[in-house]
Amino acid sequence: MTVVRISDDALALACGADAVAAAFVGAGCTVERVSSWGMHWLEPLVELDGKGFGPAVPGDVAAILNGTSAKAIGIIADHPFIARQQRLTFARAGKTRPLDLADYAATGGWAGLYRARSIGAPAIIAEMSQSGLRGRGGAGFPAGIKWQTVASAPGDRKFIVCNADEGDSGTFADRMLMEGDPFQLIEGMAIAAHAVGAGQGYIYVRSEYPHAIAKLNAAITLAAEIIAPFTIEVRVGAGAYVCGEETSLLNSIEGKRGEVRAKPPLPAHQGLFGQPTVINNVLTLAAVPHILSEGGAVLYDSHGFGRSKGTKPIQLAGNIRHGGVFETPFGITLHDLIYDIGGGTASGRPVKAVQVGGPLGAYIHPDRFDLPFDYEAYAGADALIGHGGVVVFDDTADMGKLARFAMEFCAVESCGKCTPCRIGSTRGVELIDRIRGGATAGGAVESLPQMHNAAKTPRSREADIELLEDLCETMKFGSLCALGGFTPYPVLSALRHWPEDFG
Amino acid sequence: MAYEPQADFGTPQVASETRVTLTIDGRSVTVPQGTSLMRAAALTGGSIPKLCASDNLAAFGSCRLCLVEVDGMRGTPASCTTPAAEGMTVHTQTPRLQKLRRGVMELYISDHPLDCLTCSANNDCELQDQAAAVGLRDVRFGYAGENHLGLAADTSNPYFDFDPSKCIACSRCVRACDEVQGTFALTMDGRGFASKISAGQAGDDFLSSECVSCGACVQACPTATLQEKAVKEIGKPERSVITTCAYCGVGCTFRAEMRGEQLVRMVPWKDGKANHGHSCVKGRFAWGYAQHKDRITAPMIRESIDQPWREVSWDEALGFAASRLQSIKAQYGARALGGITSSRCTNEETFLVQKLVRAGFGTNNVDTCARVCHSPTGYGLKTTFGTSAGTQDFDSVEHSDVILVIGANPTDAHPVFASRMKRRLRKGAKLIVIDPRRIDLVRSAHIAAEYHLPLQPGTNVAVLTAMAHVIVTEGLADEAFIRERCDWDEYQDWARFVSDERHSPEVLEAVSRVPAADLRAAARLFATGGNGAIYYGLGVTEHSQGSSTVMAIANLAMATGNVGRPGVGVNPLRGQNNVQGACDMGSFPHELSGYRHISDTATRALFEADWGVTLDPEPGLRIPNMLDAAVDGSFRAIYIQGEDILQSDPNTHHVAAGLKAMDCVIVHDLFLNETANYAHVFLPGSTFLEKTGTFTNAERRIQMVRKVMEPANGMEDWQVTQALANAMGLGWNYTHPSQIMDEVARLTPSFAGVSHARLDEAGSLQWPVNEAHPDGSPIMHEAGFANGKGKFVVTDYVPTDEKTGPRFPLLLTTGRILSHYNVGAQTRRTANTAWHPEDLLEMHPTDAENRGLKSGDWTRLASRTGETTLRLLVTDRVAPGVVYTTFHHPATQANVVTTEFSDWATNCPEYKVTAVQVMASNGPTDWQEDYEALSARSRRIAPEIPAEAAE
Amino acid sequence: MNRSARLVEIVAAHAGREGPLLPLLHEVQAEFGCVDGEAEAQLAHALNLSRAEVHGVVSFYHDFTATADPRPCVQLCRAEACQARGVEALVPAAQAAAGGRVKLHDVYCLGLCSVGPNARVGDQLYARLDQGSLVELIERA
Amino acid sequence: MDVAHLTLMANQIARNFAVQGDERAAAATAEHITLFWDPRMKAAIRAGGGADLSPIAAAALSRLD
Repeated sequence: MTVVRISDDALALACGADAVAAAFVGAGCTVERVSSWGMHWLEPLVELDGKGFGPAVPGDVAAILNGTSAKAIGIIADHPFIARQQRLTFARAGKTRPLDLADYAATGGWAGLYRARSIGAPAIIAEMSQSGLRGRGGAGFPAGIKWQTVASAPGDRKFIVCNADEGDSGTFADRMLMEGDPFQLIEGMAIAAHAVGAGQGYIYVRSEYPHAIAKLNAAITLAAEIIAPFTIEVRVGAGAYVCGEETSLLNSIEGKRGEVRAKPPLPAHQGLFGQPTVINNVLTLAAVPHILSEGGAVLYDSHGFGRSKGTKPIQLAGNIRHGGVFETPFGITLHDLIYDIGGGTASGRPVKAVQVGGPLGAYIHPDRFDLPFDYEAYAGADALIGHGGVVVFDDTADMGKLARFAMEFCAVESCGKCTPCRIGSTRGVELIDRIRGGATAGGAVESLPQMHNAAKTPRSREADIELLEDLCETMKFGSLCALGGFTPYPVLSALRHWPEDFG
Repeated sequence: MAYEPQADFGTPQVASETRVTLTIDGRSVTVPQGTSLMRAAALTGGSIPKLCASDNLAAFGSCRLCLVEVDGMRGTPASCTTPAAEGMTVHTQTPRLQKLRRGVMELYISDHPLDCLTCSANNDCELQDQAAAVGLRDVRFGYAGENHLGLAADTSNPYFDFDPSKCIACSRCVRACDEVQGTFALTMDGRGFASKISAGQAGDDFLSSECVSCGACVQACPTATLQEKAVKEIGKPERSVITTCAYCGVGCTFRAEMRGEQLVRMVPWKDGKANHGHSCVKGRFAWGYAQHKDRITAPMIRESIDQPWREVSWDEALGFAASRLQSIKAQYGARALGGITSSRCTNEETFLVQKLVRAGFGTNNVDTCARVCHSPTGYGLKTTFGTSAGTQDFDSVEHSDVILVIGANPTDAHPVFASRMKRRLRKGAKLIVIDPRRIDLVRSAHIAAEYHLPLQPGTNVAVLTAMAHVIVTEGLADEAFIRERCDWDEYQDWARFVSDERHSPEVLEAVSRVPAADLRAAARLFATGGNGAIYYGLGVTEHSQGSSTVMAIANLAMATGNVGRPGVGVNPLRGQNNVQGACDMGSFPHELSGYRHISDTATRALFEADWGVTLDPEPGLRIPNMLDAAVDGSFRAIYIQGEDILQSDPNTHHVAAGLKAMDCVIVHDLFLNETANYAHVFLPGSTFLEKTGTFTNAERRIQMVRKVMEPANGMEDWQVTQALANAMGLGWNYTHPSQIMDEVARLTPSFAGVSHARLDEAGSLQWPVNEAHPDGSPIMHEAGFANGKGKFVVTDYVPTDEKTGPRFPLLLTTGRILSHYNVGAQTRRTANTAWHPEDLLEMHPTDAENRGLKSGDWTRLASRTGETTLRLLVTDRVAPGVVYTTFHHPATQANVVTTEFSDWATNCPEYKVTAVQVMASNGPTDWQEDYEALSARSRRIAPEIPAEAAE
Repeated sequence: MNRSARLVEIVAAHAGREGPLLPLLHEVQAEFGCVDGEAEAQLAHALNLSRAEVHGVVSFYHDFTATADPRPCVQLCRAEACQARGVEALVPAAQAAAGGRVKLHDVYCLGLCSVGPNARVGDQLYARLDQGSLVELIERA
Repeated sequence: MDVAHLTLMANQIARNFAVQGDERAAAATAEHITLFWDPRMKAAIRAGGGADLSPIAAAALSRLD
């Protein structure tokens, strides 16, 4: 019996994997549905005896089976896109069936949890600190310190919350991990629970990820006995980007409006339901089993660049030929990512800009493609790594329009609590329109004689650009959370590098 | 006091022993740990711009005007949410901050009307102040952008308007409703730029929402978005006077904000120790009765009650009254005269009325409306604890772990205290409710009673005895406390009594209908759940066993060691603003001020020496006995200050007969009330806004009432009483109420340290105030009980004689609702009628179904005493077999059906238990029609003398 | 079974949860196509919240709607990665195809950012859309 | 004064003290009436003949002098 492996990852499904799988079944094959290797341009990717074929359509079945397919890519594991990676978090990608406990155990699953239980809470936290793992959600806060804070905070109950509200455009690593290797996340949460003394965990997943939700629910049921007495519940978001901000996420789980909370108090002291709470991103928690396996912490620490330790699953997206997830130690340059690994744009046109770090990340000009992937280096360049999404734009992109979109996105997704974000984003959209449409005079109201203090002369483009810069400063330093606070990054970077796109 | 808003420190005070010292703009300041930078800055006299912060609300951090720079910290943290830390160096005014703040303000004003000069909040607007503070000169965005300027105003609330176009989305109103009031009636609707405040759901306006119109949102609003209609009509106040509310026994203090002689608004005073800056719909808004056209401002007399009234001069009215009183006294003796003091009037006025009766009339026939509400409290607590008053201050509830509410409906009758209690409950205290009706506290947003024991009306003693049974038999009593603080022998007698199997919850379930398991669980919780506090109201006292129930409560508190420290105690929730004070002032026929029996020779001698008279050593008549004696012919004249006994006392027919039998009824009141239908002399009274004196609230807190405006009738009530006394030749010469308080202090040990001057200085004092307690006594019985040892009293459950039967199968119990007060004389003359235009009869769906009745139907409510009609509300708030109504409207005359049964010890009427039948009706009863005709007839004022100008 | 009774069942099914409002709202939205005022009030009562609070939550999240829309819904991703892959050029044709029959709903990111433009219909995802396949998708919806 | 009503009142007081035993209850009832009743009430009930008085109430009244 011929065994064919095809991913059941949402992206593979969106690209038609089910039809391909059905065709192989029709041809008498046994089809194993596995996780995705993360080479998205090849999905649906068919694996037969370690060799890959893709992107496959049902009509390719006969050729693949008889060895004549032009879509053959050779041994998948040897493909340069895979071979160049240092996969820790995504070590199982493409190789295991996501909901198969035997597959998971056979690939080192639960070793970290069992070891964690044997070494005890203080040692777990010590190893976490030693590994240098920083939060993968964007802020890059050292996970060991956070856990230590929760462990020593007084509280009747403690919680582990996994932030799986992956809303940034250009990111999908969380989704792939949840769909492809859910036990790894569950194991990471169970270790965290053991470390801080938590009894209950929540995974907050955005409602845009129905497949991840289904996989997680199934995996939690399967793993319930292994992680007991710790329990995990999936909570589904409801269409609010801002709930990726940790405090609004907590409010959302509590059944409240997803408004951002002021900090302090930190969630580590007063988090979910007012109790000490570890809140970490999917990839942070998924890195934990590896770190807690024998020698894992030292190994993890040995990877990376400066204070950015370990590996980072970078997501290559947008107008790129070879899109997908690329896990690598920190330090790689954008140039290498986009050209060597990504193969340039999908359209074949020149790269104009790259947005790193989601909708709140700066647009990076090709002049700066030498920037190494590293928290501090990006911060120094007024940019951010965020969740590691890299979205490539070709030369047809209108950077003025994208700057406007950044403000518009902020306006659509603002929780409305703080003034700079609530009003500023809407004014930002209007102002960019005004600048791009050619500066206009003050409105009818302003020209009334009663409006004595208002400017009577038409506002110049320069004045409006200055106002946009002032607005960005107000939002950046005045906003309560990163939504309003970081929206100026894409806006100002676009304005700085592509002023000609602003009319 | 000039008009200036009270200082706002931005964030609440923090109670911490640890102090930190930091530097703000070069000034060193030391504050409790956890204090916000904003508050710390305010304490140095600085002022950081702010809009969303207020010191009665938790820091929120949304407006972003209060950003500061802190050495060594990244960015510009909000000062409201950043706690002060040792050694911090903070800068609140830097060019960078100024630019940021101006940027924020520029955004605000880009979405705000520009009509400051015609705005009702002009010069009283925090947005305006902050725009000025940050130096905003131009809004560079222009005014053509998206905005909220076209949103329609919601004018549904009778007292305030909501204009969303002026809203800055600071959420202060929402937070005030949540945190301060605890109703959660408001929310932010939508999100982002579209965020807007919503009262309730999409289809709601303020009136239809869950809003209880406490006004906390209006007070919290920094703009004109939520604004009193009165401010819109009149303008900004120019001066303010701190005074005390004349509604319930909570005793809220307010700033009466005035424009000339016109009251503009009542703003709760943040320094008020009873209310801490909060209010309810009555105190805050329902003051319009003071200027109502029904106010009578000229004295009137008539020879007999079938004649129309004649307006006369004060001299003529007082002379007429005095001569009638004197001739009756001459003919029938002093004991034919009597008086009723008002629990609505000041301590000083009350003291004068009882002095007039005792020293002037020469009799102890003086009583007060406490007779019909809290007289059992006086008897019961005096017997057990030695003092006729509650043991705690309101702040005590912050320290309670288990709160037992029995026979009280605080959210309706004592709303400001209820908000405090709810806040404590939201923070984790457990609640037990013993009430026949599912009051709001049993279950309302974020509040849920651990146990609700829905007892059969009239079985309080049975339930409390069963609780005591559980506590004693399960070994949960606090023996150490009892041995140290109480009489051990009496405890053992009591413990033996309650331990008897016939007092077990299982046996008594047949009587009380309270499931035994619930009762046991509730008893265990109360005994073992930490600090246990008991709050009770008229559902305890207004029964045949009222005094027994009060003593049973006291027994329970002592048995569980819950007396003498914060968080515990026995807390009567007093109905009227000064019912505590009226009792303190010697309004009862058997005792002089300070609860000293009239038969005590030494006490009498003290008064006799001071007053220069001889006092009758025998107790006088209580109100119901006065009416009995009137029918009997031995009681013939009465002076009633500020009470409407016809409407408020039970068995209206009997009250009417008593009044009708008298030769001289003098009513001293604001309005021609129902009792005045039977009066011969009407002396116009003054409102609390028009007088100076003191009220004493339910926590024994004596607070100043200050004259806000001149009395409409030309005299404060104490002056009228003095004038009547002088018309009788008594030669009194008080020139200021403070002299009356000095006399009280001189004659009353528990008031020895009280004077107006001390009250002005201290804000308020809780009696006893004397050498042992120079600053008053927030908590009583801390070291020992007033009479040495706490006394356990065996309280047998003696069922009432009022029984249901085939003809009267239902039990009627009565109560209050939030928007009205007592007989409604005031609140019915305000827009509060928007919430409760009539009294309704509540009935369980099963009982309604059996009678074929539905909500809105006219029903006939009949008892053995009488009958009335009112409309029905079908609800499962009441248990099957129980019906409930309020008594706020004279048209309903709920007391036509109540009986003459009363508390065995004090004759406090049994309002809470009446056997009734309810059936369909098609209109008012004969009595209601006759009464309406009588009312109209008795209120005629002679045509030859012009009545007060209409409108 | 009437709506009110069904709501009671839904509430009961989530009885063990702490902070159950969002899961409840999802289920109500799925079952009735909306969370209207009546449902808000009933949930408020069941959870011991105020009506205002529940309304505040419902109105905050884009997944919940006050009225039901019986039309089929096609969610089209308009976020940056799909913009980079040309989604904006497809919008006019998509709108024309949707007309009044299909609800064309903007969504910001479906997590398929390397294979856009992407759309979602129910729980089905579609990637690598061009004008033809998007229009066909809308017409089939 | 209405003697029937006064009798009812006296009996009610007596009934509530009854739990203390006849002797103590009579004393307590007497004391209560002394402390809280107006002279004409006391006079009227004593003049009323005590037909419907409970034994404790009757014993109490006999102590009043």
